[in-house]
Amino acid sequence: MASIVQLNEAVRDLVRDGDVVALEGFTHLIPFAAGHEIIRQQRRNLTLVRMTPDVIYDQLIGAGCASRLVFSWGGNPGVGSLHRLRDAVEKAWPAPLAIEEHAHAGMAAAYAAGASGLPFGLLRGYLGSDLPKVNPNVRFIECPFTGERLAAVPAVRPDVAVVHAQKADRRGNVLMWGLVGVQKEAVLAAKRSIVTVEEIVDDLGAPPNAVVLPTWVVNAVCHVPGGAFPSYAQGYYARNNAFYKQWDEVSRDRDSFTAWIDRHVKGTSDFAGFRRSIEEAAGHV
Amino acid sequence: MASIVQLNEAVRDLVRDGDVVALEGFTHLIPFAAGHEIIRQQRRNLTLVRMTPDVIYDQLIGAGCASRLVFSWGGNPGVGSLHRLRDAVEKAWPAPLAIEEHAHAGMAAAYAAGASGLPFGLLRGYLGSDLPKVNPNVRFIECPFTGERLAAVPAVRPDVAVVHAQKADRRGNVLMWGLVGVQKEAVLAAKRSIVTVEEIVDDLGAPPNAVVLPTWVVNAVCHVPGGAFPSYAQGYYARNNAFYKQWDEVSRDRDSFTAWIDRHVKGTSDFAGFRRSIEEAAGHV
Amino acid sequence: MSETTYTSDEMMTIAAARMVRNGAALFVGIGLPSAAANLALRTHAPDTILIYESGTIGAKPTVLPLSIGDGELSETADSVVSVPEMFAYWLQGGRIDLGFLGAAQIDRYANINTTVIGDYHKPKVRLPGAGGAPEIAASCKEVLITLRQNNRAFVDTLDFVTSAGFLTGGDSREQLRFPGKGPTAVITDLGILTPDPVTKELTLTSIHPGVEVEAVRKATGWPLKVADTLDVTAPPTAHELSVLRDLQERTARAHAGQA
Amino acid sequence: MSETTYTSDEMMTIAAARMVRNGAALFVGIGLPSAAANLALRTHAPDTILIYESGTIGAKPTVLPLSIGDGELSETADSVVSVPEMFAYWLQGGRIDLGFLGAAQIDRYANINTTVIGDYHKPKVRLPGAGGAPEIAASCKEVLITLRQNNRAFVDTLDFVTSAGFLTGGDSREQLRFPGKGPTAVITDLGILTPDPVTKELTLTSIHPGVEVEAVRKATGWPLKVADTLDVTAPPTAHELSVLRDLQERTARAHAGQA
Repeated sequence: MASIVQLNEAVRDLVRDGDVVALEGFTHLIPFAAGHEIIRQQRRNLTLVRMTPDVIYDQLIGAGCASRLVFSWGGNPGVGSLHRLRDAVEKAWPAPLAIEEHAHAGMAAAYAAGASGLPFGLLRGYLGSDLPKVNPNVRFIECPFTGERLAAVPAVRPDVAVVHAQKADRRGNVLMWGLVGVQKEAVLAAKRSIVTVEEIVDDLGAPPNAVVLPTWVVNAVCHVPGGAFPSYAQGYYARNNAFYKQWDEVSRDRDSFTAWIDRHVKGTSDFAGFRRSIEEAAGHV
Repeated sequence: MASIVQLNEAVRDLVRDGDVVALEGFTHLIPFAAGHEIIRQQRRNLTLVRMTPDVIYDQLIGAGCASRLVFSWGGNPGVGSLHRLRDAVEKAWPAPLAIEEHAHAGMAAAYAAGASGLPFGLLRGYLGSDLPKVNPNVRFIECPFTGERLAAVPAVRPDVAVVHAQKADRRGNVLMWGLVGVQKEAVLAAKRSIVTVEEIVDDLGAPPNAVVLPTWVVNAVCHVPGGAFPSYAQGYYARNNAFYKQWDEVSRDRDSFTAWIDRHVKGTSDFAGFRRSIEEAAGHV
Repeated sequence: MSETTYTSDEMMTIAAARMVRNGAALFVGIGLPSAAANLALRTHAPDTILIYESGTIGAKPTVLPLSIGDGELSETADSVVSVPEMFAYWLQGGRIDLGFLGAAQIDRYANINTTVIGDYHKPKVRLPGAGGAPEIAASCKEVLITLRQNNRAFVDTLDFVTSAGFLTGGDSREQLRFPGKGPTAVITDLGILTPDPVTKELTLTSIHPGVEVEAVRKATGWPLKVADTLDVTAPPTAHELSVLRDLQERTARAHAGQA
Repeated sequence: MSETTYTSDEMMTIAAARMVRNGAALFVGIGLPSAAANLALRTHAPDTILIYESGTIGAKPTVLPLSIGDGELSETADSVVSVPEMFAYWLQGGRIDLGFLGAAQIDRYANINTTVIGDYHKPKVRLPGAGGAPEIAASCKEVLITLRQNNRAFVDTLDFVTSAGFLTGGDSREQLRFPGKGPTAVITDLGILTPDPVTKELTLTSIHPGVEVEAVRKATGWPLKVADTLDVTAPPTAHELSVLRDLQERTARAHAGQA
């Protein structure tokens, strides 16, 4: 059974230095609030897993939380590079960042394998790509029936999965809809899980065959309205494309990045405080 | 793009003697009408694939359509044995029936592999079971990362998949809900597919993340209201448990089975005729 | 408490229901296991999560389902998933606390047969087959088995091992690295058998009220081990019986109503 | 028809859009491919099925998405599936007719690099990486690639092969038993290159109006093969241009509106 707790308590109790942590959400429902709380609590040496490390991982990496990244596409969607990710990979700032790089198909298979209790994910993948040359975790096996050569990747098995969803009920059952990415797989593959939600309601009102995480596979449910900002929560608010574009400026330079994190994330006590701080700053421009 | 056609045309055009055919539906949405049409058109030497061969496969087997059965549980759910299946396996009546027998987990993995374009399905399965001793299509492979021993089963790749769903729209997009079994996998694994539906509507009105088969993965959509009888279609009609119980009597004996099939299936021209024939018979008892 | 009469089947179902820990995620086979699981849900274990292989998670049926996929299961479930997801993410994923199985035959190491009586290729009786049982038996953290005890069912040697219990006993299950620890009890209409901690041989550890040990031995196709201190199963309480009978009456009415 | 002015980027997008067969199931990368695909949908190919790796099948966006998972994609889709399902059942399952990719670097055999400029372990420029591209390139029945042509992008030797085209040319792709037949055209701001039927080397087969062959050679980091009979790409029609510009204006307005 999930506990319904404050986000700072959930991160304090469930995310530990050195953990393998997957914050998932494919463009939609990205758990920004939870990522910020990990920065505030200054977790270190995390292995960050995510198919599409975008702005939230840029922030975690720039803030020095990570020592390793497992991923398949790292960019600011529709904008360009992630400058903090590049600075860590290219110049080891603020700390060296080891990378394990996949293709999306491999990461998706690895999450599904993790959720399925299998040691590896199987795919027709990486054919002709140089990725297996730089990633020893891409291997090849033979089909025992046809002799075909297929790719294998180790299952993703995070210590903690963190996702954002639209709704939970008071028992901690979680409902999400729209683009659901690999969120269900991440939670089911992980040892522990945190779900932030837009709303806590009496009755989920889930349509048939909806994507539901039953309360007994979740550790903590945290009520954080707007917690996916600047990404979006379908049915609640749209993607803040302007934020993503502005991030390109903020993150380009180490000093402006650090000032931003210090002021808006470390200088606030929770996500509501972060949102007020961002709005104030915008008002003064 | 799916064609919206009569069921007898769909079976005529898409189901051929000697085909591998999967009629799926896990208790719910079992495509009885389509099964009857295959009997009426006297298809022969079919390899029938289905996780849970129940009354519809008992009818197809008893009517002499099948020479091989791939399955994981063959019974009349909640009632007992399938007498026609047993007679075929035990006494080769009306024809010998070769069987390839799996566990549900293996069949589910085999369908998913078929839908995924993989030559085999991977699972932690068949551990300690005698099934691999009698089924050479259960093999074992080693994990290239951990050395663990895992089971492998060949992908299911039917020539034709046949399923029943609640709704299609006029373009042939299909919506189903409730217990959806392996229907989506069966259709995506198959070379050709037939979907019978309760209703054809202007707008599917599908909720987010619903189970939808887009028109371009379906060959034929056929409007057959009640086409899952005596199984059920959630939102339309309940399971006719009495029919399943009566089937035990009808099917116990070769002659009573043959008389029933001749009168109600071969003696009628379509599923509506079958339903009237059954009701008349009930009225005279 | 007043004297209550009850059948041996009622005793079996009630004894099996009592083994369900409240709050457990329970993978339920149809028939006797389903009756016991639904009784548990209505008595001491209201937070039990009933999971049927048809895809329903957290089903709350008001009557006993006739099939593993009755409409009421999916209409009352917290979540309904596809069958491949059920087997991959939920069962194989290690999410299930307790598997609840029936059987046609069982041996002293709680291996079970639901496939065939006689030779596989020349069967005397062709049974329905494996269904979900081999992986339920392998992957659930713990397994309960319930069936009626007689020497056609409790046999010295299985005609076919469909689903593994403790294989040949001792550490033979551990050596094959099964994810789950295997059967912890077999509940019959005569008593309760549990595996010996070392040899894993099923041992009669509780006998239902009014049953003689000799009768249990006669109903067992191997020389049955009996615990030194044999418990007597507590008889059904009036509450247990009334809940079970009420459930069965409602079930009979509901299933008769469709024709 | 009156003379119309247009940019080389517009010519590229329009030429790429024209390659889309109406009714095709099209797996779309973000950026140039997405613009071309959406243009096709609004001109000659209204029944094209747009598929984005975020999970949307049959998306019908009214503006160009900024990200691969904009809300409008899922709100307008015929079906929204999980990312593992998208890659397993739809892409790997062989359901996609046409993959539409961009690239940072391309070589003469249409292999592409979206991973790194310079050495992988000491990168000069770290690019976003593979995303869905290696399996889009491998599994779609056919692949189109669109990018601007210059000799930093069109290189003799890739720094990294992210996604395979024709590998080392000839039958080297067939020997690895790729499910799909590979790139059928590379559409740039200067012209259209297609693989030689035998050697698979990219050959300039169409040149956009007003572009000199010599300029295309200079923009290519290898000795470019030019077809004996070189087509001139039909210039954008007024209709194509107006639909494209309208789409881009609406897109700019929609994306500026959120702050």
